[in-house]
Amino acid sequence: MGIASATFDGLWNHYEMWSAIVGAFTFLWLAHHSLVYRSKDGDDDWEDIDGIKVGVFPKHNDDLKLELAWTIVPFILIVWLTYYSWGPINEVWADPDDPDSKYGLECGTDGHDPNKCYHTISIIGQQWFWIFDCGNLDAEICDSSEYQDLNGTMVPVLKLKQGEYYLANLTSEDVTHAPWFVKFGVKEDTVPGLETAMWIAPTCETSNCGGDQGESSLILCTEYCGDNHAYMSAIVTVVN
Amino acid sequence: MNFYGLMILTAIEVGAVGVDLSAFAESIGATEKQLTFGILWGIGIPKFIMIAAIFMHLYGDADSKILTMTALFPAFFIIVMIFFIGLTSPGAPTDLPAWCRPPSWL
Amino acid sequence: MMNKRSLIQTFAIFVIIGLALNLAPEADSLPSGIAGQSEKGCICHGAIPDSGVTPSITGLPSTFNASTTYTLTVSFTGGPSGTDAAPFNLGGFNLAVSSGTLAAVDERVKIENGEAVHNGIDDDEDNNGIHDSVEAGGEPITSGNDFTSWTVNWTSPESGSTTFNLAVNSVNGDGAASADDKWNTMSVSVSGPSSGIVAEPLEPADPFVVLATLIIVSGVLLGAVLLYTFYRANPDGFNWESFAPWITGWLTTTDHKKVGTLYFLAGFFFLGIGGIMAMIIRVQLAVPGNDFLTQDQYNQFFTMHGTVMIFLAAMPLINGFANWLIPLQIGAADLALPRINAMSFWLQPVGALLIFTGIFSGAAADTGWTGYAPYIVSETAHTGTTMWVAGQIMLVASSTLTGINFLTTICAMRAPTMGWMQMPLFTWSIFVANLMLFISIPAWGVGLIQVYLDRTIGTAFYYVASGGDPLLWSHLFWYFGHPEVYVVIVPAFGIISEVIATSARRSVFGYRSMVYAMAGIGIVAFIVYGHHMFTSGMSPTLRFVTMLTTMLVAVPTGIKIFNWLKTMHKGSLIYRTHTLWALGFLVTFTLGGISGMFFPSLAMDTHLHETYFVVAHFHYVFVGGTVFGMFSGIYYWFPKMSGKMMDEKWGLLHFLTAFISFNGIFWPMHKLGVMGMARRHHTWFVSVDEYTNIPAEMADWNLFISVSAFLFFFSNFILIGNMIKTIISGKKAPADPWGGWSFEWMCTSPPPTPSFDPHNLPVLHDANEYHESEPGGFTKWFAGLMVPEDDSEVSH
Amino acid sequence: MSGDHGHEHHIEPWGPHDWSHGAPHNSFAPLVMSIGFGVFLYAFANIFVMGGLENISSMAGVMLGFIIITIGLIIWWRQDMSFDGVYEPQGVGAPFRNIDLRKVAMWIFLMSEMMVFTSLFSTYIRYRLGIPNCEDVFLSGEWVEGTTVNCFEPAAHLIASSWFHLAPGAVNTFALIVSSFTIVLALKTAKMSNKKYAKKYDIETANVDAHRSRKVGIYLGSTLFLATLFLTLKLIEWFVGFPTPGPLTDLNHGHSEIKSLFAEGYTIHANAYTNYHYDTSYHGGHDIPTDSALYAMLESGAHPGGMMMADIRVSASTFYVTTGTHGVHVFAGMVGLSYMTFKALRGGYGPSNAVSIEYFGLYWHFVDLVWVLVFPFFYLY
Repeated sequence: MGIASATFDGLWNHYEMWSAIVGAFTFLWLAHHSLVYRSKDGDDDWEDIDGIKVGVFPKHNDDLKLELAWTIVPFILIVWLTYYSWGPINEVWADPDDPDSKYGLECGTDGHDPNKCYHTISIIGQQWFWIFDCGNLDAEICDSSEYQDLNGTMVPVLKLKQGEYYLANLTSEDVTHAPWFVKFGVKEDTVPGLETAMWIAPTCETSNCGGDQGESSLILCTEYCGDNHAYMSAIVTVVN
Repeated sequence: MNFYGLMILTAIEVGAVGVDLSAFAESIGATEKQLTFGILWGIGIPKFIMIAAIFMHLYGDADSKILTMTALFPAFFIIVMIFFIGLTSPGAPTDLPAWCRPPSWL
Repeated sequence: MMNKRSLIQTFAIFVIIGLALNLAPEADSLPSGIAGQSEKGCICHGAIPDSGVTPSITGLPSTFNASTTYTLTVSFTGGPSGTDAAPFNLGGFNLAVSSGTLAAVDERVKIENGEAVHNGIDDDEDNNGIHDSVEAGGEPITSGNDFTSWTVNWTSPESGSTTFNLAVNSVNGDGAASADDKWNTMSVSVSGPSSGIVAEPLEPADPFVVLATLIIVSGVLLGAVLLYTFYRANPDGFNWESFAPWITGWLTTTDHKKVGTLYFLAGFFFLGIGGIMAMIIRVQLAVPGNDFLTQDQYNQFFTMHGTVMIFLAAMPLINGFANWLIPLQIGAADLALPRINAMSFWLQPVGALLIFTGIFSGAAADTGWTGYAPYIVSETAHTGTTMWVAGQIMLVASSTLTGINFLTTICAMRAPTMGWMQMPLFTWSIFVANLMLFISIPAWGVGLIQVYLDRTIGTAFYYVASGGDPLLWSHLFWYFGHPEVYVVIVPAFGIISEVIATSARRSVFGYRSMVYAMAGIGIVAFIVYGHHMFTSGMSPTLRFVTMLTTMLVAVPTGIKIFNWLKTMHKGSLIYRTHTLWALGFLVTFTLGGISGMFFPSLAMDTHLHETYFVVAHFHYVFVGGTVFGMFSGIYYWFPKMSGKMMDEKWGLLHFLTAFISFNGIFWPMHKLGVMGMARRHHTWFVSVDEYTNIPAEMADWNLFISVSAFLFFFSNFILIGNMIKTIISGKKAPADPWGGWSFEWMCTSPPPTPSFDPHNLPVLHDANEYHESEPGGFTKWFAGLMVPEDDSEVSH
Repeated sequence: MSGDHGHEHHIEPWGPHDWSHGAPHNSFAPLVMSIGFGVFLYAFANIFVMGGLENISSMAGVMLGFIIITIGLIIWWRQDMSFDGVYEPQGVGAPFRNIDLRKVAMWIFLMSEMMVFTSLFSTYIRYRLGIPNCEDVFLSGEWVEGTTVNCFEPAAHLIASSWFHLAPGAVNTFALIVSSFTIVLALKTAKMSNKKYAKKYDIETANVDAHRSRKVGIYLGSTLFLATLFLTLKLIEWFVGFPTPGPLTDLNHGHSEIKSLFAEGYTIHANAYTNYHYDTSYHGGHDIPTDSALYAMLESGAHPGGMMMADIRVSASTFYVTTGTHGVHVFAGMVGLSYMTFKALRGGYGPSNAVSIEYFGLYWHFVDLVWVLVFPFFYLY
């Protein structure tokens, strides 16, 4: 089962592969040098290459070709990684009124493509609880009326539909908060006095999202907001 | 000499704001605000240079050149701060401009 | 040998110390600060409990006897209850008992899953302020929430003690939940007959009392160690008369070596305090749903842990190394401005006192070390935050003065024969670090002053209602914040370059590319700070630009790591403790650098931001990088500073325990972060059947982390013990124990005062023969800039 | 020159130093001044809390803080008083070869000061571009009498509205320029060789020193006076206001005095700021430009007119804190000037020891340089 959304898993595996390669290369080199180049017995007969003496700036020990190599090769890797992670930006921050983005146009606006459109909901953060507002979407698409007990506090439950796309407009009443949909791997700050936005593409592990009661996962607050920052969580349930 | 120059420039500056320039502004097709803005910059920069160069010995002494380099060293960091903090305003990530977005085939 | 008068005085000191030691546990802070009220009262009416409402329970015996029924009256006064004329909707209550059973006496109260609640429904559906029953023409039916006091029966259990948790609401009666409805909670516990050997339930140790006790104990220990070293310095001088001049000598010193030692003392003391806070945080996070710390206390602990570790432990330690070594390495008598050097030291402990004032009142800063607006200026932030901000303003002043001092010294006071490209790499690292610090810290200073004025005279920089922009603080803070984290790591680079080169007995590989790499880091540090704000509502263009620039940061750091590795090529490595720590640094810092590369890619950062993955990354780089670099530097230069060799066996023990327990703490945090453990949460929950949070097996990872955290904490006392043992009875150290080449190894250890006689400064020879080639265009241009070689200073 | 390598010199943490040898000197000044800053910051935070006056009694703490800082300064100066310019180390090697260390240190300090004022200017630019301008909001008509509007009201809108309002600011600018000039004169007089000095003022070379000390003292004293004038005029402009009696009254179109910014209501707490500029009925409304939307709405009756209430706390905060920080730097300069004037009158500055006037001059010209940028940005535009 993936960590978060498919995009995240793809990026994560790719970065993990490269980290393994770079890590192995560096640690093998380190291990080799620190074992092979040990001073053998005591330290009197070592072959003093650079002749280091007190008060004398030591002989330069550089090799331009090598240094250029390990400047350019990491740079190329970095350029490749930037290029590789440039693509998903269009998914995480798609443009709401660009018809051929992943999420298309808003469902119901003229000219929207029916099987590629998104619904707009709004999420308001307040000092220490979330308010989900489905607007006039019908309950089957988005419903935020239920509450459920979560470790001692009553928290709202946001019911979304698998396969639908949602654009959440975020704002806050008092201080900064940030809804983090742990399973979908997205978060964005709710800043008071500013309207930010976040794309949510709910998915389930099992194809029918665990029967009718749906698969639930957590929404945590990930921008420090004071006393009950840890209790300011909510539940998102994805139904089929 | 430098002193009198500064006094005159300041007098012009204050005068430019005090006097009602709207008529003159219309004639060159700008609002009075833009005209005052232009005048203030036009006078502010020479005053800045006169004080720095003459009063602060950044011109004409043996150590002037190297000290001018020291004075100008933070220029890069000032520009970075003015652009990053001064001239940006908060916004939602969805209105990322087109030139930042990846090409469609990616 | 001690005359009678000083005998009495010494005896008096020991009495005071004894008193302090056993007074410590009672070092209570103001009761108001750590109110016992449970913070999970009903949060439907307004956000915070309001002290205007005073709930009360009467009818409780002092000690109840087994299973008897008591009639309690639950009531409250105050709050807006019933300001409207119509006598209905005054308020409600919720009473929960930890043992025994509740029963309703009249229809005003009902029992819901064991808790007594007012039996009242909203009687005003169209909330026009008139009772529905009256509207329907009938008599107004009074219901549970039309009163401010209720009666309940409680039958007591056989034994043990019972806690009564009462939450009351006082509403203004308009029938709608509005912000001016107030609520408050209280809890009282009554003990019954003790049944046999019922263990009196341990009052949970109050974390602030634990912290205050440990601070006082470590303060007393530090004092005792200082007194003992003063005694060992010259045993027969150990009397009151010679103590005064000795302490004045330290309080008024401007000698860079003594100020350096003061910095080390302050740095290690606060490293200990920060460590204690970390341990308390780990106790809280060891098991899911723990309540050793309430969220409010947890917020204060992680804020103070961050502030203390970065500004009061890491920076002073770096300044300690810099103060000790820069004049010695460039061959100068002292720093350029000695008195300002002393001033920049003394600003730090006084600033620390200000930062800690919040702790003693129990309302310390709870804003995170980043202190984001608008929380930092909101009412809900603690009163201690203003003092925390004031203390940090003093740290800004101290860092600016340090910056002036070191930049002037390195630029203008090098020994005549030492050019820029002959300076040891540690001096280069301090130069680059101070340049970055010096250019970036005013931005933070201005931000802090804005917050200080917002919280005192009420300017509106971050007051959202008047158009204040919370992101301005994030910008100003991180414009300083990111160069600050490089300021903390670059000196460690310098130390590692010196230690690895000398241990491998080779000159460092690619000296010039090392210098350009550090300069590169210095420049790039200023254009990447946006990656801290990828999800913060910053302008999206800037987020994209800083994504690109942040990718660049890996290149110079990569160059340096490869240069260190190449330095060891064909060397002949002597394994001393400082070598072990340098190799340890290479391992942990590389891991930290690699885990850091996951953040610039935006799609991943939206998942990883503010999770334990970030915590793991920056601890790998802060502790694995800076602190391990410092340890390596201490073992390397301690003989030079104290004149005595450290014990290698203790050093090896310290390395093995600390290195292994360090990885035990922070490696699992990567997994925890990715799986869903958020940062700055005072507790976490394992997944239950209806919803998935952190998988169950994560629970024991957290416990594993907490255990290795305690191992790491105590392993560092081996170093402290080693240092004290060395000062007292270490073997005499030669001038150049490890075969280093730079100037500090030329003078005796410990070095004389002033370090070099300004008349005959050391002369640096250069092993590289320079063929006197025609100076290039740049050198000619630059020579033209400078004051000509021969004539005396012109401005006389 | 100096350097007493080896022999144990006396530690004099209080008294004047024997500057003939180099470091280290001991001094109580750093410790005392740090405690002073700590007490000051602690006490100031207790007077006002969250905008309200909490307890005035802790003003005593602020005074105590100042006293401790002054004691620290006095110790610092007592040790500096005996300095006769013998021990003036110079830079070695690139880049600051043969330049006095204290001059290099002053320039590096000014680099940091530049960053302080850049941060303040960035805040100002961000808010001025981020929040809509009050006048534009007023002329756009999108406001209703009675509700407050969030907008940015530059102080210049009030200050540059009439010559009299502008007078304190303008006189301040002239005062700063003159004070820069007097510092240059003080330096020139101090550096002039005895021979030239005697010839210039045709007095015997014997009493040149006394005459020079008095003249340098006068120049430094006048700079101190001008700095005090600057701060007093600023406080008048902020809090006091000034009368325009007699013939000036009609010049001031009938008002007998110019109200201070505080009296005009332009304060950091002004969340309901009203001003005659934003009153549609002022002057029968013919001040409103005819091409503005508001004029059209008033004509067509779509807008009831009346007085616009504005929440200008952010713009007031940026104005007061930026000009206030500049004021604090002028005050710091005054503290330095008072010491230098005292030392000058006691004959401390002669051709061999004139450089400290030059280094203070660098700081003072920098403060004037900042005012060259602050004045147009905050007062005129």
